[in-house]
Amino acid sequence: MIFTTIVDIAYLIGAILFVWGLRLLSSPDSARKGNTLAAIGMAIGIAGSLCDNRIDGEGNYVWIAGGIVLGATIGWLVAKKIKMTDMPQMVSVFNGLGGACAAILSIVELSTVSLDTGGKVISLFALLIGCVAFTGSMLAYLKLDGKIWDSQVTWPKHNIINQFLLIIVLGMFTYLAMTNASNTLLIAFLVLCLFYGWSFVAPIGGADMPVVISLLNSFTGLSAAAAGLIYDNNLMLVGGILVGASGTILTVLMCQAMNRSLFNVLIGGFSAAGGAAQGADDQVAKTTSAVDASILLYYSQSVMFVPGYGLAVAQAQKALKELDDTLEANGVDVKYAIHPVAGRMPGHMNVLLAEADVPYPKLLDLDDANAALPSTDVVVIVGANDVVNPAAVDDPTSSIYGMPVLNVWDAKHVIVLKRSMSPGYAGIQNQLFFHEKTKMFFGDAKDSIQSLLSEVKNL
Amino acid sequence: MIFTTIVDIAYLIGAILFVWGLRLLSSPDSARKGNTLAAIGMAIGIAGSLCDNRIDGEGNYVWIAGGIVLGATIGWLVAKKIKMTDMPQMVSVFNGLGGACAAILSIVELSTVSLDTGGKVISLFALLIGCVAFTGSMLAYLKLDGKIWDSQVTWPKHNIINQFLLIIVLGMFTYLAMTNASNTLLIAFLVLCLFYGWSFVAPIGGADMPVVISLLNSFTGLSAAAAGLIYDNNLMLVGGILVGASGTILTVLMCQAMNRSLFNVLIGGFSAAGGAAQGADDQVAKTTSAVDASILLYYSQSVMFVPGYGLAVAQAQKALKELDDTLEANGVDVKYAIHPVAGRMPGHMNVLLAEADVPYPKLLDLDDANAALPSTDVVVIVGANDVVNPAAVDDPTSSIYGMPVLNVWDAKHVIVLKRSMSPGYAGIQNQLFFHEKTKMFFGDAKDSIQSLLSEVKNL
Amino acid sequence: MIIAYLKENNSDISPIVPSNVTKLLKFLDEVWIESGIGDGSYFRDSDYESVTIKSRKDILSGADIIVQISPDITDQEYNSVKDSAIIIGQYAPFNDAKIGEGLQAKNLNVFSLDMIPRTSLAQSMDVLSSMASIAGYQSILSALQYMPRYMPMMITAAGSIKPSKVLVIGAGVAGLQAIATARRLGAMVEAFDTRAAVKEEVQSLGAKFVEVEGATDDKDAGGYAVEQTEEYKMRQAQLIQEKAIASDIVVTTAQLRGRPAPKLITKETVEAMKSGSVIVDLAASTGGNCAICEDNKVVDHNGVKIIGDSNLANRMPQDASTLYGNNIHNFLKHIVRDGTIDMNSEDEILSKSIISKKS
Amino acid sequence: MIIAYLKENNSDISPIVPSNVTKLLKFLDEVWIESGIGDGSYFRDSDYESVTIKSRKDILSGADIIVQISPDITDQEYNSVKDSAIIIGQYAPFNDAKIGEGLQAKNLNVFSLDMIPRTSLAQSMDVLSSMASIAGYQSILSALQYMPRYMPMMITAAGSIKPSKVLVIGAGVAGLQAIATARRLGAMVEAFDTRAAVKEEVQSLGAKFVEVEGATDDKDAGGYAVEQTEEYKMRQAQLIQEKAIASDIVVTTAQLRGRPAPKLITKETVEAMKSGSVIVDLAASTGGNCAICEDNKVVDHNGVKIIGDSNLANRMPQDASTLYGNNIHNFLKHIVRDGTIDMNSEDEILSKSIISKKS
Amino acid sequence: MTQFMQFISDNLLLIYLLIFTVILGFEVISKVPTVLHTPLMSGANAISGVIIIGAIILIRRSASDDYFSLILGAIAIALGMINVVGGFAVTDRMLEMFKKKKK
Amino acid sequence: MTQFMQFISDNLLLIYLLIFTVILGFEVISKVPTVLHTPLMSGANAISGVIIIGAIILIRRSASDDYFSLILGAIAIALGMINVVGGFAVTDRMLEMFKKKKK
Ligand SMILES: NC(=O)c1ccc[n+]([C@@H]2O[C@H](COP(=O)([O-])OP(=O)(O)OC[C@H]3O[C@@H](n4cnc5c(N)ncnc54)[C@H](OP(=O)(O)O)[C@@H]3O)[C@@H](O)[C@H]2O)c1
Ligand SMILES: NC(=O)c1ccc[n+]([C@@H]2O[C@H](COP(=O)([O-])OP(=O)(O)OC[C@H]3O[C@@H](n4cnc5c(N)ncnc54)[C@H](OP(=O)(O)O)[C@@H]3O)[C@@H](O)[C@H]2O)c1
Ligand SMILES: NC(=O)c1ccc[n+]([C@@H]2O[C@H](COP(=O)([O-])OP(=O)(O)OC[C@H]3O[C@@H](n4cnc5c(N)ncnc54)[C@H](O)[C@@H]3O)[C@@H](O)[C@H]2O)c1
Ligand SMILES: NC(=O)c1ccc[n+]([C@@H]2O[C@H](COP(=O)([O-])OP(=O)(O)OC[C@H]3O[C@@H](n4cnc5c(N)ncnc54)[C@H](O)[C@@H]3O)[C@@H](O)[C@H]2O)c1
Repeated sequence: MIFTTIVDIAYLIGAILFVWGLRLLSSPDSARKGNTLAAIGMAIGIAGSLCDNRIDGEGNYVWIAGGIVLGATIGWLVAKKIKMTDMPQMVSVFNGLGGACAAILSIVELSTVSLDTGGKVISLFALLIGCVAFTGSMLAYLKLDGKIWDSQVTWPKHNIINQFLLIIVLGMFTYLAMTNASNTLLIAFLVLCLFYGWSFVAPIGGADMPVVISLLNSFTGLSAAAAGLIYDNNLMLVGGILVGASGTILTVLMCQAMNRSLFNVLIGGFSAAGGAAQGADDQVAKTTSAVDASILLYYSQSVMFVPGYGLAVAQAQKALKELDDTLEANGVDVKYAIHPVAGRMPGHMNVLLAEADVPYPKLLDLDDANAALPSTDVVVIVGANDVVNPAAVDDPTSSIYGMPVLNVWDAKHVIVLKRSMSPGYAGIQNQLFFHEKTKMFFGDAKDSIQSLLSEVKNL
Repeated sequence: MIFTTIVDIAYLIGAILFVWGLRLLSSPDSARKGNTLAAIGMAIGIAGSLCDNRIDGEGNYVWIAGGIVLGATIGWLVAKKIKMTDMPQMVSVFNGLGGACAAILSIVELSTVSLDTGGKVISLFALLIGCVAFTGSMLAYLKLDGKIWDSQVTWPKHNIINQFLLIIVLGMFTYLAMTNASNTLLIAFLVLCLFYGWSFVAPIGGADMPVVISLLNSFTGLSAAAAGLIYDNNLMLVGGILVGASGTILTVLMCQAMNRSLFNVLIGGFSAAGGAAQGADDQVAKTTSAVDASILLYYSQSVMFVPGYGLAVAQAQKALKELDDTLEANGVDVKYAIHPVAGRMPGHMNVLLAEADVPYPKLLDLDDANAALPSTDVVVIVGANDVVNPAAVDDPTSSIYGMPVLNVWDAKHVIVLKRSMSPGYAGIQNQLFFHEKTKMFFGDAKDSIQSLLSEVKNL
Repeated sequence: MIIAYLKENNSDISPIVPSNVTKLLKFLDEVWIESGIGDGSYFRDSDYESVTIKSRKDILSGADIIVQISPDITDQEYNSVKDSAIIIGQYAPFNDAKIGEGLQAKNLNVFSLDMIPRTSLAQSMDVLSSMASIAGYQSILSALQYMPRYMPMMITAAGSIKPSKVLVIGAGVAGLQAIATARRLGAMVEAFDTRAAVKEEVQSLGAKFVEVEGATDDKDAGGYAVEQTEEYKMRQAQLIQEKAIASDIVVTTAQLRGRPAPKLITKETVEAMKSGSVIVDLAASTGGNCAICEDNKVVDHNGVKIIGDSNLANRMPQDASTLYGNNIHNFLKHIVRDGTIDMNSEDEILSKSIISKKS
Repeated sequence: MIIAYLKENNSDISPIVPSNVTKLLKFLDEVWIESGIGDGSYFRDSDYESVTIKSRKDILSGADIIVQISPDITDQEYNSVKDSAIIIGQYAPFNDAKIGEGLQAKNLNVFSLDMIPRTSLAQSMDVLSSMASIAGYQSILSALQYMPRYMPMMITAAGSIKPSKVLVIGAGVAGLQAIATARRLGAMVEAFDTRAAVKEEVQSLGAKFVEVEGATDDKDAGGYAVEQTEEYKMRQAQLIQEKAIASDIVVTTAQLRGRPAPKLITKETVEAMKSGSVIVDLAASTGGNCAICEDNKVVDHNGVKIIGDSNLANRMPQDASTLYGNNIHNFLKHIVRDGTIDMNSEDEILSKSIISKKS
Repeated sequence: MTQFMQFISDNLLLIYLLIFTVILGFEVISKVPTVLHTPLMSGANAISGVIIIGAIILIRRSASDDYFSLILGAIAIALGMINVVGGFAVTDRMLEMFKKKKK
Repeated sequence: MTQFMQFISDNLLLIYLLIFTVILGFEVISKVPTVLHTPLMSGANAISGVIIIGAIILIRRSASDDYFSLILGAIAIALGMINVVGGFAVTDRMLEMFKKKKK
């Protein structure tokens, strides 16, 4: 009895650690600790399940150990070897495997145990979403990894086919739940579900994959919860529900961050260019949010502000100085790159920055700035345009070709604060805005800086 | 059966509304809606309890109706009639009544039903904390309302007495829980608990009362939860626990906002001048917090800043301008009163404020400022001292007697930002700091203004 | 190629400063200067390393590129100039169309720096901008030399001093710099211009823009102002009258290329102004924006001082020389390709600044 | 009582401005002025309403209170002064102890405004402060009149100009104002003073305080500086030498009451400074802080200009007159009680500023 | 001990619920701005008036001649009701000031 | 219907727990900054690997000759373990960049 209770308490602690871990995971400072807590929770849970004396059976610990060692080794090696940039794909694969695990459990359950209707519903549910999570995640992985292109897996009227498939899936689900169906039918259902998962993800645009992965992740969570009901295990139940709920919210948040609705992502599909501004030649400029930009700034070593005429128009010099102060207080090295013709009169930027009391040694002129840029983490362009136009360097047809400009693209990241895509004084389009390192942050420079400031202060 | 389930669902909805209401209550935008949601939850819960068909008995609806009508009427009238400034006291009273209610229920339960040990423990717990919440809250009310002074209710070595009392209380608790004790003993316990509640609050400083009320409030929550266990009612249980938990966190947050620990508040107690600074002749200067000061500023019509040398030392001019801007954006009329000798050189304040781009028409000289002060809501003195010293007007022995000063005491409220009680250039004490209209806000002027600023922005 | 710099006789500004030399030698063979070229701008001959000191005569006859500020080469001297030589200076052909013809007649290669187009690319060679910028800064400082009052507001124990009011008419390069300088010193600044785009620029410096409705805009005039309608001029003159009367300092910079400067401050306006006020007229050389202005003089009209000075940069010769020298270096770097100058190049800067080409 | 103001002969500043008159008439019976008293400060006689214009002779013989700025009443004129008359001026008795005795010998009632104690209460009458404040402001402006470089930093297409460096020695009233003005114009400012308390004040204006360890403090000297030890002076002189050499403008304001000004800038220092730099010496009248300084002259020493001017307030006569006039009004309002002046009052301000009392 | 363990195992879901409710209570409040402290305290206080349900149950299941329970119960109801109604009403009044201005 | 109602009343605490867990899941995530989206997703994914407990239970209660269950179970364990171990490890690597600073 006492031992059982201890196992129960272990599960309880595991559940609390899950909650706590997730909570810590949602703030940059504590995220790593949160992950560790959740992992400890998982370890406790697994330990609990290994010695739970309510499970009567023959142990078969060898099988268990084999599975655990094999899985842990593979998981560990893959996680350590994978490149930083490939991580999102990997998460998708992991998630798919989790789904597969759920599907296997439900298949075994459905085919070996005789269940009441409730049990069948739950098991079928776990089977369905486990399968969808599995094949869906795998396709998401292939897409993200660039192994498969959208066009290779979509058919005409794909969305209608998907709706049709869904109806069949739900019909079989109901039938199987009501009757004691044969294993053959079960296998058919399994295959159908696997296929549906694939087809479900197929039409969704490559850029939207993270959203889909998050959604499939919350599916896996729900299947785990369902399995928790089947095996009467509170930890699985709570953990699964938690992941289901937070995964759903996370999916919604991710859509919001891209300025789209979930519906839009799933059905509207097909847009390879989520949340971007369209350039002249159908080029796409990426945008960023105050939060992302502020984190980038906060966790960087060196930041270079590039003020331009927009700084003067917005009268944002004092706000900029405050952002500077705040970043410096957090150990970021902040400099200002002053282009000789920035603004509308000689020394325009000097006047403004002196007014804001920016110490002179922080102001770099063109040559010093260009020397410093390659080792700069983040460049923030505050209402400048012509003075950071790469056309001056690489487009001999441009009217400013030959003018020395700030080579901001040498830095690791470029954030551009301006109100729109409209050109500067010289009236020419700026390719910098479409550069792979560049993120646009639209809005009046003063407002933008102030929102960056409050985000940085929140960190 | 169905009806019972409906009642259960009603309770469930009530519980969800409580959670949701509390959640909304914690953001200014939605707080009012949150309160309404919680109230709806309560109404649903009460309705549920009125028709819950699991309760068998004789109804006695007349008694119920009587109590409800009486209580609702009184509660409503009091809430509507009370002055804005008396609300914290009222919350304390309400809380006390809730505690009393819990105490009554447990007394009835303990004296009429025969309970097992578990039931007894729970009932005694509800009785204990209900009583403590009742008398404690009442004393808190009397203190806050200025009806009782700390010195009237404290004895020498009060904290030791309290610890002694606590031991007796716990001892009796254990005894009563173990045995089937007589009603007399029960009454003795009741009286003891009531007394302990009073004695518990007695030594705690007047300024700390809000913290204590919050703590007692979480006690009431716990007693409601205990009652929920007794009556096997999930809504009471969940609602009570919720209040218990959030009340505790709130208490901790309130302490943090005052820069003190809960332990310090409860045990360190005894500071008759909670958060106040001692003047030369045992005079007491009142202090204020960033929140209170910011609310005062935000909801006023007209604010006058009085800058002095401290503004220059703190280099707070830009922060001050930002506070000005933020207040103006919220419809507050902001002016600056510039005393001719403020600072350390002629025109010192002008130099600073020009640097911060304060428009000239906002600067009032001595005569204009003194004319405007009587119709000013709040004066914020930023590191000035000699130039606002009433001794120049009313103390013929003072070395500055006869010097024209800013008559800031003509305004409705005065907030003084400085680092300590130390005097200014002339080296003389300033009676303004002990003026009834004056609140001190200690700290470096720049830091203080920045905290005011962020609070105002939060509003 | 040999580049040679002539000493200015009417100005303290030098067309070359010591730091230019090494940079010039990167693409030119020799640098010659006239002795004492930097005297006015606090540079001694010895500060110029790696140059050859030559007489004016030698320079004229021996150099491939001859640089001067204002064109003071006499007709006789022109005859001694090398055949292929290129002369660089500020000829202001817009003021006198015959200048180009005269030079052409002498069959010379001449660049006029004041013809460099005002594009972003050419800004580093734009001497008009550099000098105008200094003039704007100095306009306020020279006004302060005469003003008997404080510029900033001062609330002191001995009384409160109101901040001075400064009115800037014409917010081009010089005007903007004047605005910035006056604002720095704590004045209340208002500014006028006929070009609508300037409004935002004026405000970006924290000054107030005084608007007269109905200005003819000029987007296509390449940055130079165009003449306005009569009715507009009248209403503007009225408003300026009012604003000027209320001002302690008035700075006027309104110029029209190749035309006399518009008269924007009348005699009556000056007479209605507070005694002790100062007007700085930067358009003095083309007749002045103020009716009573005299070029290169400080006129005292009933206690109001009118400073007529079109060459305020001369008040700050060292930095003026530095900027001027850099401008010329940048110009040369742009036009000299592989050691020669292609007079037939289609480059906008080069072709626009040529006012006479050897045939 | 009749108050009368004498016209200054050596200065443009007037001891009375038009706005003083009505305020004076509130507690005095008549206000007399000498004709042309406001000429230098841009006030005409007609601007002074409700005054009586009198000749100097009439004033001396008829007024109860005679106000002047610098004491230029001759011994002969003293004889014509009314018996009970009170004379107000700046006698600087700390520079010449015999002055008081002389006046006493003539049995006159004399207030010297420069003896008013420097307390918070007396600040509104403190002419030394008002004039020093103007001098500080003007010290930078007059330096700029000669400096051939930009004050603020300018990163322009024609090159980057570094901000000027300004060194202020002696951060009293004038020094602080000089700091503020230089900072406004965008200079990098450093300041020196022997009094420790000044450090915070200097920093409160955004300038850097250059510390020489070991200054003798002076808390009890009533705001005036005390003489420092030899060793300290040496180390200070060294540091100043270094800082001054790096500076474009040096402003010195260090004065010791009743003693010659300390020599803080040596000849060698001046010679090591950049050509074109400017030194403004406000202590010129007591010998100057700079070795080469001459009072009321601008000396050019190898391209470095040394402006010796102890009366820079005169460069801004109108506001100087306004402040001076207000100071005197405040002083009178303080000492005149019920229409008379009690020469035996124990009031600190009154008793300290009396330098001669009728026996 | 065994008894206690037994109790835990018997009421496992209840304990989960309690703990999760506590966490939820913490979580929901943890980021409240200081100005809302008082209204939040007041609102929480009104919710703690849920104890009134206990009083209703008490009276409903009392015998109609058990005046001890009935009277005390009615008093308890009245007190609880003051807490509930007064609490929510006062909170609402406090929160009125937040609607005055819009940013 | 009755059956369903019955189910609700029988599993009331479970339903409370589920709903509160869902609310908690929402609440805990609701204010996460965008940069943490991916690590959070990854962390949540690792937690969803809790399904492995099901696989363990499955094997433990299978007969030792029920190779169908055993083999599938072992595969399920392996897959789940990859999810768990890989998930937490990858998340940890992603989060490395955030540990740099302390306020
Ligand atoms: N320095 C001089 O002496 C001088 C004199 C005359 C001309 N110029 C010319 O001016 C140009 C200067 O280059 P620059 O990079 O400083 O400026 P720019 O190329 O004119 O670009 C300024 C940018 O600021 C943005 N902006 C304007 N108001 C803003 C606001 N309130 N908030 C945020 N962004 C705002 C505008 O984009 P949105 O509208 O999309 O916001 C615009 O693209 C050069 O071409 C130069 O040749 C210089
Ligand atoms: N204007 C002039 O020309 C001139 C010249 C010389 C002397 N004075 C004299 O200076 C005085 C000026 O009066 P005042 O009211 O401006 O100044 P004050 O009387 O000297 O008082 C300044 C106050 O600011 C506080 N303070 C200093 N640093 C601070 C910081 N970082 N943050 C917040 N508070 C700070 C100090 O209190 P804590 O230390 O407690 O913070 C001090 O009480 C007059 O007595 C005047 O006569 C004026
Ligand atoms: N592309 C570049 O980088 C660059 C370089 C230098 C100048 N510019 C542009 O060229 C413009 C002209 O420069 P500038 O300073 O040599 O101009 P300018 O000296 O020719 O004229 C000065 C100013 O006076 C104004 N003005 C003319 N008549 C007026 C009147 N009647 N009333 C009021 N104002 C009047 C003009 O609009 C102009 O702004 C500048 O504003 C600048 O934007 C551009
Ligand atoms: N109470 C008041 O309201 C009031 C009014 C006016 C002045 N004051 C005080 O009186 C002080 C003196 O004012 P002042 O401007 O007339 O002083 P000052 O003209 O006598 O001297 C100017 C400054 O030079 C400094 N100095 C002297 N010898 C020096 C040396 N060897 N090296 C460097 N610095 C040296 C002095 O310390 C002083 O700060 C002021 O700082 C002020 O605080 C107070």
